[in-house]
Parts: sequence; structure tokens; C-alpha cells
Amino acid sequence: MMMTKTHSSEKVPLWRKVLSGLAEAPPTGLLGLVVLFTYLFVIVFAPWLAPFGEATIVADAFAPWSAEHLLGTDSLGRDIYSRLIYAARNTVGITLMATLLAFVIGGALGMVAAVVGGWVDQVLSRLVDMLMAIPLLIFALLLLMIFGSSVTALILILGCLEATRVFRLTRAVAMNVAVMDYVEAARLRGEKMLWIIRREILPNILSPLFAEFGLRFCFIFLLVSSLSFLGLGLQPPTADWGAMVRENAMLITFGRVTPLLPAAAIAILTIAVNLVVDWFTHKASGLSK
Amino acid sequence: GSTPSPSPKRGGHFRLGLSRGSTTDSLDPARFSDVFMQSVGFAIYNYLTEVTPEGELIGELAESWEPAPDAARWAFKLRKGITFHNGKPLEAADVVATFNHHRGEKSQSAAKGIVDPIESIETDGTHTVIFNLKAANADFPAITSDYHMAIMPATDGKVDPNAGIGTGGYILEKLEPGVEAVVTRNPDYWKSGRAWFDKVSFLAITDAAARTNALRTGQIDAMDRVDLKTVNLLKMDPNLSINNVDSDQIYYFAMDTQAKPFNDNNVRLALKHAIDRQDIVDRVLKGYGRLANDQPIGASYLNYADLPQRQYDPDKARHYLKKAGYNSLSVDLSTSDAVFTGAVDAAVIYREHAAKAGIDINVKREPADGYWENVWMKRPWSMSYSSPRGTADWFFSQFFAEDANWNDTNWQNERFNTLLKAARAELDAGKRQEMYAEMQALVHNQGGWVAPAFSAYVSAATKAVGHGKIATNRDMDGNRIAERWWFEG
Amino acid sequence: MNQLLMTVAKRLGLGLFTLLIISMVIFLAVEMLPGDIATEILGQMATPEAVAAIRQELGLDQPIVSRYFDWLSGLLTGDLGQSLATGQPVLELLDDRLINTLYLAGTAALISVPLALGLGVIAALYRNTLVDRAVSMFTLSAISMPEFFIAYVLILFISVQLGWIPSMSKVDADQSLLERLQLTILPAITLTFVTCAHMMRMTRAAIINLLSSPYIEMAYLKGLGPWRIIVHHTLPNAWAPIVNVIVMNLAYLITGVVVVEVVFVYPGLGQLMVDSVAKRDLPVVQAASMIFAATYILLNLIADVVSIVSNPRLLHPK
Amino acid sequence: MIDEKDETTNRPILEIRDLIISTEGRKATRQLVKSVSLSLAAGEVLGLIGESGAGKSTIGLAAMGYARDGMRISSGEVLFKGTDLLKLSERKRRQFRGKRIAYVAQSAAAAFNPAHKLIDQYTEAAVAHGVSDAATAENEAIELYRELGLPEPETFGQRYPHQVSGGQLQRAMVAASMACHPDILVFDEPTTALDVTTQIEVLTAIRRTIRNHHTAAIYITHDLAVVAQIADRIMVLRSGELVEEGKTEQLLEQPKQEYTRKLLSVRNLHKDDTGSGEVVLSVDSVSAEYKPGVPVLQDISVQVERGRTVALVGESGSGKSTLARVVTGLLPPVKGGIKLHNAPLTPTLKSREKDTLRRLQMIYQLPDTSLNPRQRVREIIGRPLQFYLGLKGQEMEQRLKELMAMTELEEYFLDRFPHELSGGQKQRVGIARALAAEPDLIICDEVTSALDQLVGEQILNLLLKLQKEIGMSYLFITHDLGTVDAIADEVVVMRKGKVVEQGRKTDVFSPPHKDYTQKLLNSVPEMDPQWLNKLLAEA
Ligand SMILES: Nc1ncnc2c1ncn2[C@@H]1O[C@H](COP(=O)(O)OP(=O)(O)OP(=O)(O)O)[C@@H](O)[C@H]1O
Ligand SMILES: Nc1ncnc2c1ncn2[C@@H]1O[C@H](COP(=O)(O)OP(=O)(O)OP(=O)(O)O)[C@@H](O)[C@H]1O
Ligand SMILES: [Mg+2]
Ligand SMILES: [Mg+2]
Repeated sequence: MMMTKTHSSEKVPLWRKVLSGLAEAPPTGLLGLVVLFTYLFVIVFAPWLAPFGEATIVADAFAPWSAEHLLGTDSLGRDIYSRLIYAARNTVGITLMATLLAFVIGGALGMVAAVVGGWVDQVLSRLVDMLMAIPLLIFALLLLMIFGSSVTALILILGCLEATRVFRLTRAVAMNVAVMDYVEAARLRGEKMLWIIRREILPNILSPLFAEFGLRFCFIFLLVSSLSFLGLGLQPPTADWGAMVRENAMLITFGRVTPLLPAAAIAILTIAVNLVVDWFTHKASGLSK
Repeated sequence: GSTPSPSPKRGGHFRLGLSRGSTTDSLDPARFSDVFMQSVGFAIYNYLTEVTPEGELIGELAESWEPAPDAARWAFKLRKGITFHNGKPLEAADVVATFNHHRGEKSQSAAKGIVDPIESIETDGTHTVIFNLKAANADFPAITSDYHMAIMPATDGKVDPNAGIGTGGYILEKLEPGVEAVVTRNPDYWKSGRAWFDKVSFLAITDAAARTNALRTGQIDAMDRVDLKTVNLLKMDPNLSINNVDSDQIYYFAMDTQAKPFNDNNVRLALKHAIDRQDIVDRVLKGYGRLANDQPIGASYLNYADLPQRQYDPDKARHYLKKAGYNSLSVDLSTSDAVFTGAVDAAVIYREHAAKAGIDINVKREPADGYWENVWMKRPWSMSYSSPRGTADWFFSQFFAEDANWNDTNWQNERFNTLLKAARAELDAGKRQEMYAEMQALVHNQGGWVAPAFSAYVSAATKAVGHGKIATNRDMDGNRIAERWWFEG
Repeated sequence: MNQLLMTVAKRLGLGLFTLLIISMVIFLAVEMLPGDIATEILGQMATPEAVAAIRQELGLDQPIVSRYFDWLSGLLTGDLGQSLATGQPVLELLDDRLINTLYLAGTAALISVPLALGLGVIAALYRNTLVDRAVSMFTLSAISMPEFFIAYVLILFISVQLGWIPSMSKVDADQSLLERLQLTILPAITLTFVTCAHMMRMTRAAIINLLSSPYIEMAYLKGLGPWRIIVHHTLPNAWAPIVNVIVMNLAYLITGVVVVEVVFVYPGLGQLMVDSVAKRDLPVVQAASMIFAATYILLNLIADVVSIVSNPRLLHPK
Repeated sequence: MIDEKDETTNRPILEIRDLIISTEGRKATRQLVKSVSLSLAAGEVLGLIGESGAGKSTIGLAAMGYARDGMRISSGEVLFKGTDLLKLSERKRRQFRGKRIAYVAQSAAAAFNPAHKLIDQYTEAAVAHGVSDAATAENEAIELYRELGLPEPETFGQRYPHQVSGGQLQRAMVAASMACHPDILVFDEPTTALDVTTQIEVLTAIRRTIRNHHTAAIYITHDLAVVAQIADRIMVLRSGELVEEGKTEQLLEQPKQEYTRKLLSVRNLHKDDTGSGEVVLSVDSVSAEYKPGVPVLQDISVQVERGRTVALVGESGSGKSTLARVVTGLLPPVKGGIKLHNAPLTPTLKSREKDTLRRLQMIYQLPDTSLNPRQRVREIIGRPLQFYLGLKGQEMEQRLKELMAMTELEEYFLDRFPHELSGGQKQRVGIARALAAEPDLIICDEVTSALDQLVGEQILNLLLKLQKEIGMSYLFITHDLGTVDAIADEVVVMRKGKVVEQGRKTDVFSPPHKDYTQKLLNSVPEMDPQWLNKLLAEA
């Protein structure tokens, strides 16, 4: 409340800070940002950028690269270039949401465990141990049964699955912050746990969380499509990169590069995300050389 | 397929990569479920009857059989001088025990439904078995060729289904479920000109790419289920031959004829006209298949009726839709790659076709795990497939009769049911043909199947492997690849 | 030292308790999943009578609680029961496959852990240089590919085009260690690609995180070379986070490699688990899950112990 | 032990000429060291003093050709026996570091690698530079350990850093710096973090080592009294510039510059007794423990009257902070009780009323860890206002300004993050935060020990001013008797969890003393360069 009231009096407007932040950015971080914005652009303008529809069958199967079909067609005769573009739109959103969900659940509980400690921590930690120890397949099938197979369910399931990993990390780093004097000061003041977590702990553990985010994002990306055999989530003919790799994977056996295209799309995104993440974590590590 | 070689050669270690092996595979023929154990089964066991590559039913362990006196009672005469791998001579009691393994209250056999029509079995001397049926059935001998009905030796009137002992051309050396089965040639095999290899390994290779690579790098000699997406690339390998075996394995979309909107035959007809069957064959099967005609009986069946092929016709589809009172229609179609490879693709293509007729097909990919329990026969419209049955009666009884176990369209057609019963007891071939033709027309015009295609069995082998005409009744030469194939000299 | 033993004992106890809970959860989960062994074995051929007969024979008509306790008492007496699908003793089914899985995981770990550590150290040493970027990009690209895809690419080059190593890794108990190694190497390399990035990035991050510590500055001021500083002064203090990630990946190598097993036709536990879940073969699922869960708990415990041992403050309390 | 030394004392062994060090980065660079020159003769000890942030450490490190991360040596020369270290390659430079010029860091606890044994950290440099093999180095280490009065010198090296006390660790660091028999030692505030008694031990050890080995040294500190004991010559620095330079006696007796005079005139605080008789806090025979059966506090009774300051003194680990934790409710006592305004306090924090919490505030030793680095000053100080008093909007703004004024902070600091403030400013923010709650009593746990003298002085003044103006009471924890003398009304001397002596400051600090109190008192360095000598002679 106080903050909202007084923010107006802050001297530096946000855009200024962003700009000065950008000016400080290392070239690799900038490169990462440029790539991310390119992806964003593609996602927003997919229908205008794609020459053909996402599901429309436009030619013979596996048509070669040509002026009309820049990257050829897939096994059903759909334009690969167009599907690549639409796939960005379909998967990035889901992955992002699932990753965020994982970080919200895992992060929140991890911080609670670290701050409250004692038996709450024990119970949560053992619970997470358990969830991680239950084989993925059974876990996924069980969640599938509970939540169904919609996109929402997919996001929920991925979020729950990955939240366990995020929990462990968050708990570990939050533990280090929870023993700081300023947290003790907040306790002495009589602050509620929520406030302590939100205002005292969270701002201080963002950078390791960011680093983890960069990798988790990629893991979830791949999980999205590897869970599709369970009938989860994205419904055909919706394109997603993981599925595109999967659908065309056999081709690589014969040395054809088609499946490399969606794989490269994922790889470039992962690298870009991590370049940006590197920039953030490096900023937080206190090193500049 | 390649041209049959004139000179089969004995010997060699044949390594066969098969797609559907599982760690839960069991030697018990009552539990054979897929091509892997079926192929092993046909290597180590014999059956009463055998379907030839030409599709003819001949005796295997049975020398002959005849209805005595009507089609409700069948007497099978066994060949003499055949011994099991353990040295026990084959006798009628073994056959009785084998069949009883599948029959009865306590039966746990997947073939229980098939042997249900048998009222009782008795022996007449050591080499004659008599089956008393609950109702007349002219096609009964065919079911004794079913892959579950492997003849096993009996002790005290019971068989040991897990012993793996048969009368077949190969003796089981080891079975490691989900990994491999190894058999060696039965030196005392009673058939001549069969079982050429010294040793056969059946390798469970689930992944199509893994099978393909194994074949290309010479780690296996033959494989089933070639990946159709890349079959054209595989064809370029000069050392390999691709066997395209026409079959009556059918892929279909099953509508619940009691559920809205499919309870209106006009809607069913609209959907049947809204699919471009040739496009499915071309794009999903890559040409390795034939058009189907919305009913299961294909050209290989004795009682096949050559009905006019239904065409893709969006206008007609619209017409039927209007007749049913719809301007446009939106329906859910449940599918999964558990149905067959490319099932989801087929649904997606169908969706494109139907869109031109104003029908919006909403493809729902369901979990592969539990598809057959939760989706098939439970959702109003789902995808399924079926391998061919020996006879039209067999197929109709299992899928279209009012009380059929797998009446996946919930179809209740009085005329059809009457005809089905009558045809069973009818011994006159001409009349039977008429009756079956009418039944096929009924399914074609009023049934709940949208059946776009019969798929071919596409397998591959190195050029070093030889074989005769390949049977079409089941995959991998009627599952008898170990018995029928050989290495070229 | 005594305290360490106490911690380990306490965690082992908790681990056993967790295992117990997991066994219940899995029992319940498989129970809740649609279908059971009877319908799955018979598949499309299932008739209600046959299904009922199988259920009765296998005791599936008993209430779940009593079945669970039967299983538990069996477990306590060392009897894991029999596979419902094949009737084979579960122990026999698991035996070879467990060894295979451990062999593959071990080989993969032997390659990937030192490699990841090495790359992580190099990346930290040459941080923000071209070398660092190259290492990061390479490993990140590797984890961006689904594992089966990496496997296909490897097979294409090494098996199909060069013909060095067979594409199928069909190991069995009769092979010599060397033969086995040859067959295991491709799947192991694939898994290396899959796991390397995570461990490498964490190593790099953990090291860089310590580089601003006063004792690192002190090491510079002692005139030590950069290699010695990273390896001798930073790494020993960075073990805790690194080991945690290593352990996560080891757990993955043991419990999560079914895709690699399928592609390389490697007879490991993963495939057994998947098949058994599909067929609802409860005793096998249960046994395999227990192995996986125990692996996980044990590895986590090891991570904790290593964290303690690598930290003299905890190992040698005042 | 002593290897060849440059005997010509008139020729400097180290010369720094026109050294300019600036920050690195894309932003406009700032000069941290502005053209400083110095020279050091063999065997000479040069004291480098100045307020925090003056650039002392930066220069000390530059003497080794090293610049911290984020800084760059932009120009100048660092000549070691004529060789310009700055012109050498990194690899060549490494051969000087540790070998010819060695460094003793401010906090040995942080500068020793926690993962290795002390002996290994001793021999490491010697082996790496090829000065001797591990066995020889180990023997030398034992010799040095003995020389430095470390316990059980033969096995001392087998311990890990955390297994020895702060003073011992600092001595071990001095020993380690000698491993290669360097020509020059750079001491960077080696005693600042230590309590008075330990400080003496280390100081003595350092002096003895330098003398015995005839090593030249640069001694960095912000404590004039300390440098007076050790340096031949002193340079006074401020904001990266040389203020004044001279022989130790001369500089202490006749400082030329105003700034130097100010440095010298510290500890001139004085306070009058301001008792009122109204007891704010009373601690009644409290015992406490972290682990059952291991008492950390035994039977402590302390009373704080309104408007008065009770100082809690004692060596490290004597339980001072623990008592603060018991009072604040972080650690429930196993025995005894605490009353605030004669009303008993519940033992645990959770069960205390918001208003009770408000009345008791705390200021921590290290502003770096007690202020959240991700919160602006406005939020740090504003939060208690909002939380306890429910202020918002204009009212809040008003009060914030008052608090800033009261703690002598500029108003525009409100929008800064802690790391954008100097150490003294940060500590003042901590005080403002405590004051914001309008408490009855503030517990100050070593609030000045991390600050340099000038800044510490300002803080103490501020506390005194507040006491005078609003009658604040303090429970003041410290190990610095100088501070106690300056601000306390009453003193409680603690040792090993027990009260050794307790009473009015004038009583406690005037003879006859209890032994332990006497020792504490003797250990406070005085500005007299002969003080240490005298003290050692007495002992
Ligand atoms: N890594 C860094 N990057 C940029 N500036 C720095 C860095 N470290 C310190 N500074 C700045 O350099 C100046 C000199 O710092 P230095 O550490 O030499 O001071 P000091 O005299 O040793 O102070 P103290 O008594 O606090 O140790 C200070 O203003 C400080 O803010
Ligand atoms: N959280 C804790 N758990 C266990 N023991 C502790 C804990 N905190 C302090 N101790 C021990 O309690 C004793 C008293 O510690 P305390 O921090 O009160 O000392 P102090 O007088 O404040 O010392 P310093 O001057 O170093 O701050 C010490 O022996 C210390 O090791
Ligand atoms: Mg300094
Ligand atoms: Mg303390």
C-alpha cells in the first residue's frame, strides 16, 4: 500500500531504467534478447507470416524445398515453414505457463519450507521426495486421470511435475536468505510469513531461480511433446515443435534434415533464454571481469 | 513381394525383428496378443488346420474333417505318427485338453469367445476328435486355425500352457519376454519342405527406426511394420526388398448408432460421403493399402460381395446432412496412435475432407494407455481397426450381431440378425453367398462404420532371404514366416 | 563423525518410511487407473467371463487393502510375488534388467559426470569468453533435442554410415564386460548428451558464484594459477549444489531412460516398467517402482552426505 | 630463515608512482585512487590510514599488481626492486605475488579456504612457487606457529579454519603469508574484526614477525591507535588522495591537516548520567541454551532504566548476542523471566502482542546483512511506520522526513538501495528503522564495530542525542571498552555465559577491578606508540 502511494515520487521512470539496463547488457545478452523478441514477433504475427494454414494439406508428402514451400512439406503434405511458425505460437505459451506454474507452486512452497522450517519443512520435503520418487509414467497417468487431457490439464500436470524440482532448489537457496539478519528483523517486527516471503526472501533469490528457469523451460518444452503419447494436451492438427521432431524423426535415419528444423527452433530458443539468464545471473554474482 | 525362389536352402540363423514384443509376453497361447508371440507360436506349435498363402483352409495336424451329420457336429481325423518335442505322440486327448484350456466357466483365454459355440468335445479312438456345437456352423473348421488354438500335449487331461512344447518345426530354446525368443530346428519335424532355418531369433524391437537401422546394418534379416512415412527412402537400399502384402486388415471410424447424432442414418451416410478414401490410402498408408467400402469383408473372404465403391462427395454429404435436418455439423472424433500407426493422421486428414462438406470434425487424441477400455465402445465416435477373421460369419458375429461382444456401433438390425443365423446353418454355397452379400450391403448402407481403407502388411527383408507367395490372412506370412521362409543359396 | 552416522541413520529411517508411503500410493494409483491385468492381457479379445475368471484366479477380486498387506508381508519376507502376466517370479524378471540398467547408468555416468565437471570448470575458467559460449551453446543445443532424436543422429553416423558399433544394444548376461561396453557405449553417449548440460551449467554457476569470495581473492594474491584456483580452491566448496544436480541426473539415468532403451533395444528396467504399467502387472510395477524410489532416496541421501563430507564445518564440528 | 635482503635501506624496495585506479564498466568511470605515490624501504613498516572507502585496500592490493574485480589500474607504476609489476604479463606477475609480496587479509575467517587444512594453505604458496618442498615448508610452519604462540604448534596445522578461534586464525594467516619469506607484507586491517584481547595477541604477533624476519610491510587500518604501535611512517588517505604523510611520532603529535586531527580526536564523547529510576526492561535470572544441557547463559539479571544505557561487554562467544535473542523472544529462556515496564513478556516471539514487539527494537552489527539489499530505504524505514502505526500517504511521508532528519540522513536517500549508501549511512538507516517504531528500548548489538572510527563516532553521537531528546533506553552490546566508556551508564561484564561484574560504569571502571575486567581494560589500545611495548613489558 505504502509502495503504491509513494512510487509516484520515484525519480527514475521504468523505461529509463530498462534502457540503461540494456546499455549495460553484454553483447551476448543483447543477442539473446533480440532472438527472444524475434520469436515474440513470430508468435504474435504468425497468421500473417505463415504462407499456409497450420493444418491445411497443400501438397504431396515430403515435397522438397522450393520457392513455394520454403522448407518443403511434412509426411501429410503440410507446409513445414508454416507449421514451424504456428508451432511457436502453440508451444511457447504452454511451456511458459507450465514453467511459471511450476515456479509459482514449487517456489512458494520451497520458500515456506525454508522460512517456517521445522516439521512443515520436513513434511513438505518428504512429500516432494515422494512425488519425485514415483515413476513419471504412473504420476502422469494418475494426474491425467484426475485432470483429464485438455490443454489446461497439460499445463497443470507439467506444472505439478516440475514444481518438485523447483521446490528443492528454492528451498535450498531460500534457506541461505532466511538466516539473514533482515529476515530476523522482519520476524522481530511481527511480520506475517507471507510478507516475509514476498518482500524479504523472494527479491533476494530471483537470480538462481532465473538460472533454473532457463533450463526448466527447455525441459518442459520437451516434456510437452513427450507426454503427447499419453494423449495429453495439444490436440492434432495443432503444430508443436517437439511433436514435429517426433513426427518426422525417422527421416534423420536416412540423413534428411527436416526434423532438424524444429529441433533447431527449440535449441535457438533455449540458447537465447539462457543467454539472457546468464546476463541476469552474472549481474547478481558480483563479478564483472 | 519378390519372385519366389525355386530352390529353398536349409540352414542359417534367421533373425527377425518384430514390433510388438512386450515384457509381459507369455508362452500360453491363450494369452497371445500380437505378432511377436503369434510368430513364435506358429514356429513351435501346429494347429488343426492351416490357411495357405492362397487363402485356402487345409489340414495341418488334422488329416481331414467333416460335418457329421449336420454342421452342428464336426469330426476331425488326426495325422498319425506325429510326436511332440518332448517325445509324446500326438493323440486326440491332446486336442481335447487343448480346446478345454480355452473353454469353460473358468477359462482365462482370449479365445473364449471363439470356442464358445462348442457344446462339448469327445474323442473317437486315439486319432479322432468330435466337436459338438451349440448351433450349426458351416464355417467351424476355420476357427481351429486361429492362432490361440495351438495344440499342446496333455498329461492327465490337462495341458501345461507355459511349457512351450508343441509339434512345430522349431523347438523353443529360450523366451525372454520383451527381448527375444530363440528357437532351433526340430530335427524330427513331420512336414517336409518346411522349417528351413537351423535357428530363428525373434527380436522384440518396438521402435520403427531401431528396426530399420538393425535391418540396414545387417543385425536382423527381416522386420515387420515398415515405417510408411519413410518407406520410399528405405526402398532405395539395394540390399533390401520390401514386401507389400495386400490384406484385409481394416481401419475404421465407429459411430454409436444409438447416440445422437449418429442415430440418424442420414448423418451416417453424410459422414461416409465426407471422406476421401483414396487420400487416406495415399497420405496415411502411402499407397500401401486398398480402399475399403464401409464394411469389413474384403476380397480375400470366400463370401466377398463386390459392392459399388462409395466415393468422396461433399455435395452428397451435404445433401444427407440436410435430410437429417442439419446445415452444418460439429462432432467429436476420438482417436489415438494406440489404434494403429497413423490413426491420428488419418483423423486429421478426414477432418480436412469433411470440412468441405460443412462438417466440423473435432479430433480428440485420447490417452494411448487405456484406449480400448475407456474410449473404444465408450465414446460416440472413435477409431478402431480389425485384423481379418477367417470367415464373414466370424467377423459379423463378433462385430455386428446384436449380442456381439464388440458391437462397437451398437447396431441393432433385425434383418441382418436373422440373415446371420440363417446363413450359419445354410450348407448351400450359392444361397449362403446371397445372404452374405445382403448382409454386407446392409452394413455398407446402414451400419455405423466409416471404413476408409484396408491396410497392407508391409515388411522388409534382406535380399538374402527367400520365400514363396506370402499369405495375406495375417502379418508376416500368416505368422508362419519361421516355417515358410529360407535363406537363398 | 558420529553425528554424520546419526544423520545417515535418521535419513535412512525416513527413507524407509517414504518408501512405504510410495508403495501405498503406487498400489492405489495402479488400482485407480482404468482397466486391470485381466482386460489388458485379453485386450480387444476380452470377454466378461474370461476377465472375471482371470481376476478370480489372480485374487484381484479381493479388497485392495488385503491385497496390499499381502504384498507388504511378502516383501518383508523377501518375496516379491509373481508377475501376473507371465507367472514368473518378479525377482527373476528384475534381476538381469536391473543389472543392465545399472550398467548403462554407470557407463553413462562415468562419461558424463567427469565430462560435465570438466566442461563446467573450463567454462568457469574462461567465463564469458568464446570457449565458455561454445561449451554452453553446445550443451544447451544437446538438451534441446529429444533424446530419441540424439540417438537417431548418433546411430546414423556411427552405426549406419561408419558401421563402427551396432545400432542395437542387445546385451545379455553371457557377454564379456568388453563386449557389453561396446554395446552400451552408444546409449551411454546419448544419455551423456541429455544429462551433461544440466550438470555442466550448475558446475559453472556454482564455481562462478564462489569466485568473488575473499578466499579466492586470497588465492590469487598467493600467486596461484587460475587452474589451481578453480580446481583446488573453488570446486571443493561448490560441491553441495553440484552434487545435488549430479544426483538428480543419476536418478534420471536409472529411472528415466525408457526412450533410450527402446531406441537402442536395450533390455533395461524402463521398458519393463512401461510394459508392466500398460498391462497393469501390479507386482512388477510395484517392485520396479520400489527400486526406482529407493534409488532416488538413496541418491538424495548420498547427496546430503557428500554435502556434509565436503564441508569440513559439518564433518569436523568444533 | 632470512634470505638475501636488499641492505641498502635508502633504496626503496617498493615504489608506487602516480597510481591511478578507476572503476571499470560501461558507465562513466570513477577514480578510486587519484595519483598516489609511495615508497617503502626494506624493513620499514608503512601505516596506511583513512576512513572507510578511502582506497586503502585498493592501494595495498595495487602494490601486488592486483586490482579487484570492477576496478582497473589505469596508470602509474608499481616498482618492486625496480621491476614495474604493471608491465609484466599476468603469468610473470604471479611469480611475485605470494612469493615476494604477500598479503594478510582483513578477515582471516573469510580469507582462509574453509575446505582445506591450515597447514595445506600454508605450504601451498611455497610449493607452488618452488620455494621449498611440502615437508620443509611444514616444518617451517610449525616453527612459525610456535613463534606466534599458537597452541600445539605440531598439530595446529591439521585443523580446519573453522576449528580455531578468530585470533588464532588471524595469526595463522600471518604465518601463511611468511611461507615464501617475502620481502614485503601487506596487512589489510588484520585486527579490525577482533575483540580487544585478541587484537593484542595478533598485533604482538605481527610485530614480532616483522621484526624477526626484517620484512617490510604496509599496514592498513582505520584505527590510529593500532597503527601507532607498529608503523615507522604513516600515510593518511582520504577519498583516494594522500592527505598527509610523516613519521609516526611526528604525525601523532603534530598533525598538519584538519582531517588528521579529526581522526586523532576520536573518543571524546561524553555523557552525563541520566537515570530516572523507572525500569523499562528487567531480565531476571535468565538461563538459556541452544542445545539441551549446554547452557550458554546462566542466571543473568540485568535492569535497564528509562533514558539510560546498559553496556554488555565481554569477549567473543560470551553470550552477549544470546541475551539479546532471549530478550527479543527469538530464544525462549529455560529459566527466568523478562519484564517490560514491569509486565512479564511471554517467552516466545509468536505469542507477543504487536505493541510489545514495537516497544522493543533492535539494531544489528552488520548493516550489510540487516538491511534487505532489494528494498529501498523508503520501504525499510516506512514499513514499521505502516505496520505498527498504520501511517500512510502524507502522514507517512512527513514522518519519514522527520526520521531521516533525526538520523542525519539526506532525504533523497529514501529512494536508494542499501548498497548505494556508505557503511555509516546504512547503519543510520538501521537506527531510523528502529526509531520508526517509537520503541521504549533499543538493543544495539555491536552497532559500531564494523564502522571506522569517524563514522562510529557519529553513530554513537546520534544515539546519545536521541537519548537526551526523547529519553531512549539502550541495551548496548559491544566488545569495545572505548565505546562503553563513551556512552554507558551501567556496565555488565560477561564471560562464558555468566556475569562477571556489573554496576555503574564509574564503579566498574575504577579500581579495584576484577581480573577479567582488568584484562579487558588493559587491552584497549591507546594512541601512545609505546603503549604496546609497555603492556608487553608489564606482562
Ligand atoms: N569492486 C569494486 N568495484 C568498484 N568500486 C569499488 C569496488 N570495491 C570497492 N570499491 C570502491 O573503491 C573505493 C575504495 O575502496 P577500498 O576497499 O580500497 O577502501 P578502504 O579504504 O579499504 O575501506 P575499508 O576501510 O572500508 O576497507 C570505495 O569508494 C569503494 O566504494
Ligand atoms: N544458533 C546457535 N546454536 C548453537 N550455539 C550457538 C548459536 N548461536 C551462538 N551459539 C553459541 O553460544 C555461545 C554464545 O554466543 P553469542 O553469539 O551469544 O556470543 P557473543 O558474546 O555475542 O559473541 P560475539 O562477540 O562473537 O558476537 C557461543 O559459544 C556460540 O558458539
Ligand atoms: Mg579495506
Ligand atoms: Mg554477538
